[in-house]
Amino acid sequence: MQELMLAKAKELLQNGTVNRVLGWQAGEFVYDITPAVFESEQDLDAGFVYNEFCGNNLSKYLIKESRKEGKVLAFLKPCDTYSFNQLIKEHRIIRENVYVIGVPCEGKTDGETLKSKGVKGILGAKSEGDELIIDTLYGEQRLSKRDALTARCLTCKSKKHVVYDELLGEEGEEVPENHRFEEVEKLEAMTPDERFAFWRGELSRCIRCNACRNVCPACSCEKCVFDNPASGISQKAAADSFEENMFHIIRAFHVAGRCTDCGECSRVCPQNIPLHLLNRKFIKDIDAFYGEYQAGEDTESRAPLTNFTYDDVEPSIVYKGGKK
Amino acid sequence: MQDVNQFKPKIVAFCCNWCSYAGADLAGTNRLQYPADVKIIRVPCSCRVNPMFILRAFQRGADGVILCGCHPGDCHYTTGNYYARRRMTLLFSMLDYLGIEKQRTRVEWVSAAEGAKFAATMNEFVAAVTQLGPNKRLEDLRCKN
Amino acid sequence: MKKLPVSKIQELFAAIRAQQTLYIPTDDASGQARYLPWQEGMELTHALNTVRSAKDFFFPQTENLVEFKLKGKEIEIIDSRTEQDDFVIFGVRACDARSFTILDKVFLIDPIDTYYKNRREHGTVVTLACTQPEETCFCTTFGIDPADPEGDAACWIAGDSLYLKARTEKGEKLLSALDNLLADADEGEIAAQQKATRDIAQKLPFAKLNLAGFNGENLNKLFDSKKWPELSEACLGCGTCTFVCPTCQCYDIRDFDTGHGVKRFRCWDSCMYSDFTLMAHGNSRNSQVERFRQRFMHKLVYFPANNEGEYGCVGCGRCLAKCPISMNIVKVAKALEGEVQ
Amino acid sequence: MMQETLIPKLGVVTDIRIDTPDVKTFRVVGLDGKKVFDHMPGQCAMLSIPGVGEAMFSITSSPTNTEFMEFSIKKCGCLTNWLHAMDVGQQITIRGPYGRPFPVETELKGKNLFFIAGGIGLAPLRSVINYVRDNRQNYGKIKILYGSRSKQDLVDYHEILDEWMADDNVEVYLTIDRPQDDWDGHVGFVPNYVKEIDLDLDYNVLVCGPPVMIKFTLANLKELGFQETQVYTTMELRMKCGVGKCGRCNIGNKYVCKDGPVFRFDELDQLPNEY
Repeated sequence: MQELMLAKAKELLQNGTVNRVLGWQAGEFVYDITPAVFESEQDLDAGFVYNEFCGNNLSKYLIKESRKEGKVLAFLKPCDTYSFNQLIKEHRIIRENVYVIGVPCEGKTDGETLKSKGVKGILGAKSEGDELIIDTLYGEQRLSKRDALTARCLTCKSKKHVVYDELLGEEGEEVPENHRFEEVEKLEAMTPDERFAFWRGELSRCIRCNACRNVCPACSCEKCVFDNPASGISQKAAADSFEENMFHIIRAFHVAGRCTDCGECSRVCPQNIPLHLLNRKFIKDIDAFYGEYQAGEDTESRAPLTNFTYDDVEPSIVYKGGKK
Repeated sequence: MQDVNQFKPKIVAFCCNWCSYAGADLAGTNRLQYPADVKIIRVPCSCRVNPMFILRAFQRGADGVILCGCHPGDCHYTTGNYYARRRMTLLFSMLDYLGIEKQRTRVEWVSAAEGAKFAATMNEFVAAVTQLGPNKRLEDLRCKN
Repeated sequence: MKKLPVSKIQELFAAIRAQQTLYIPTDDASGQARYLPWQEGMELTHALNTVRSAKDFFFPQTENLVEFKLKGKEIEIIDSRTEQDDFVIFGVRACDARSFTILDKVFLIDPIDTYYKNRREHGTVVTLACTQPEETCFCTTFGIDPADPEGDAACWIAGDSLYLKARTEKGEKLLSALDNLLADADEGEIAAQQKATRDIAQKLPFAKLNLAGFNGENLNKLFDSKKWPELSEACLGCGTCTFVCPTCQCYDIRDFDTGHGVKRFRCWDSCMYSDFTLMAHGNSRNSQVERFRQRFMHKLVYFPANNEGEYGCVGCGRCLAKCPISMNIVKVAKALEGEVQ
Repeated sequence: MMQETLIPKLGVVTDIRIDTPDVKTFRVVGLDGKKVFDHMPGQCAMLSIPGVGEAMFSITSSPTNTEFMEFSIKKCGCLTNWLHAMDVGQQITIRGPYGRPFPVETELKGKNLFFIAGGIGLAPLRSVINYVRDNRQNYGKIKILYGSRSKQDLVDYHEILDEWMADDNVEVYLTIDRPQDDWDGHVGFVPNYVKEIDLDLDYNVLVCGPPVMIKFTLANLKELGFQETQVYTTMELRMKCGVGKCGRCNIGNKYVCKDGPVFRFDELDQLPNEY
């Protein structure tokens, strides 16, 4: 696939269709891939890469890139295309300046996931059939590709692109049986005390690095409420348990109905807080209360929170239960 | 004799200017009793209240927060309360998900003519929150003592 | 040098705990390695290092500096600090141990930061030599020997024994209080283990990282490098690298209005944040290129220029593992290498 | 007891003078009515209103004033707005003095001095000017060039008229940007006026003002033949701690709060261009 993409990128650069290419750049290890903009064929040859470690969602970079001169080629994975569509809907990306090529994705892995499976001292990795053969400082290790998948890819909602100008490889299928709300349901089944203890344990680890916010394609405000000193929130101080709750509730709320469930927030969290469980709760509630809605599926529909019907459920459904 | 240590909850009530605030006013002029610990904050419309208002009220010492607005369909701005309804439903559900007692938050639609409903709602809400005890799960320790 | 069987490590912890608070790196409920106060039965983590660095012990993420009460035009200043109790941090890795030396060079130079000093004086650092360095480790670049860590006392696990050696007065005091648990040992007993670790350290991908040209003399040359825009292109402007870094020490001072007074606290800050240098009249570092440059220039150039060549990095590898876009100090150093050699 | 750098002292504002539409000068003493601390010209202090903010301000009064300190403050942000709104008798917190002063007792001693200030840039220089005037025997000739947008924007106009201009040992040149009915003095920008003044090169120059003014003034001074080693300025960046630890006023390997705010231009030249 990488060769195919490379050839395509070079061709489009050469014939002047695009001026730049947004893709992934190889790092020092096999897994430390950095999003990068390539301006020439030499650049592409020097570092362009696409493999099972290219997990970064590139769509948010297009806000900046589509405002530069000329046209940019963006390689988007299926889940990235949802974010892309959502950003188009919110008028954040200038569509004419982007040439989208959909690339297939079989699920991604990353260094952290491999390490959580007990792999130490990763020097390199190659895929062989269904297995990932990892060369480490302490010998070779084999991991089935399924086991190496990141948590978000295990509950992938769709391998099908919702938008592209051109598609490379075969189009994938939606995954209706994705079980992505299972963890949310598990939490819902707990008692409030258990839930409180669970979230306290998770959120108390937050170091307020703002990585979840900054990576999120839905968090594209010019100035975030948390950057406003007058908002009364200590943006970078995990000063009190209240501040942690406040930050995460508001962060999730601000993307409610716009979150495409790309999972970047949980991926980047240095403390491995399962932030996607907050977003998914909102998605699940929206589905249940206002009908199925997938953000980023189209560029036309109204987001659930900027919409209503006359017979919406009453908030009392939460504290009294059932009454629709 | 009344127990001096008895817990008296602090309640913040966001009331929309056009209906509920007038409803509260009516409750007052009709000499209807409701606890003095209900602090009313007047807002132009129920949809002026964003989730941060609710959370901030808890941070600053509220034990319960209630939002009152015009009945759906009666909004002075036509549709404001419909948006507020969705917003609060999702927020309350999230608070419950985080293990925060769901009885501490509430939305009621109170018209300008419903002074009695206002007083009754407040009495009922205060009673419910009194039973829960002080807010511990959404408090800011720095604001205590 | 002293030793005790590894199987008796819980007894050792209990004996330390009997005298003062003991923190050890352990796996928390979610399986992450972090320092927690030791309680009976708590085991050392198997992870190489904690996710967060150990700088929290001396420079916590947030701390109250002073409180104020306001009444009309009058202000009352209340110093609400309390004296720190003695505590022991056990199992600090060589890189984190060196980070304390670097933080000392910031906080203990005139004018001394009394908050930091208070904690530093009451803390005893017990280090633990590494046995299985990871690919992200590059502490040897900074002259740190993972097999022979600094600290008030150092430990090694070799075979079935835990070896302990005091390095400072504080360390002596701690070990002498544990004397009845410990047997005498010979330095030779850990030599094989040390050699094994050093051999691995030699084979690490970044063992030969070259920082030769990164010093005050090349300050402007490096600052003016054309590579910064490209390197910082994908930077998200989050504070992950800063907050997991054991040597990042920039902070913010803010006021919190509690409703009945004002608490002035300080908290970690990051030069990667857009409001770091924002003033009423503008911002001296307007784009992420400048903010990104600041962080790496500070660690690789400014700090050594002011501290006899000592870099503001200890090679712990946390930023390598945690950066959301995998851009890190090693990549920056390698990219800029050509500019100065 | 050890010096606590981050815990401030209390001061009280005993006088507020309205200098211009957006500049007020505040007189501050300790609660005991005495000066809170001694300083050297060019040094700064951290003033704060708890709950509003804390910021660095240069001390406008001369060290030779043993009774009180003064701060000339322009209204431009959150804290300064608050300060402008307060009344006499308000307590504030103060800590300092911070930074490296102008080298009035070393490099500048015995020299001819030429002060160039623009707008609120007079604030730090006023401290030096009055210090030098009070120790007149230690210095050579003194020239002061001060310009502002309009006559109303000249800070300390009365002190300039009544004291500096009345002093035979000091030459004062005033200018405003645009002509104005009640102004019969010089009109024009400060950098241009520098070239019009009869000046030999045997002067040390102290410049302070908006960044553009400093930039063009320096260029014109160089054109006249001045060396960078003769010219000093004082800088301003965001600061929080004041003691070179919090990291935000860092330029190259210098911290403005600790190694500055006073720099000689040849020193600034060594630093990366990030201010």
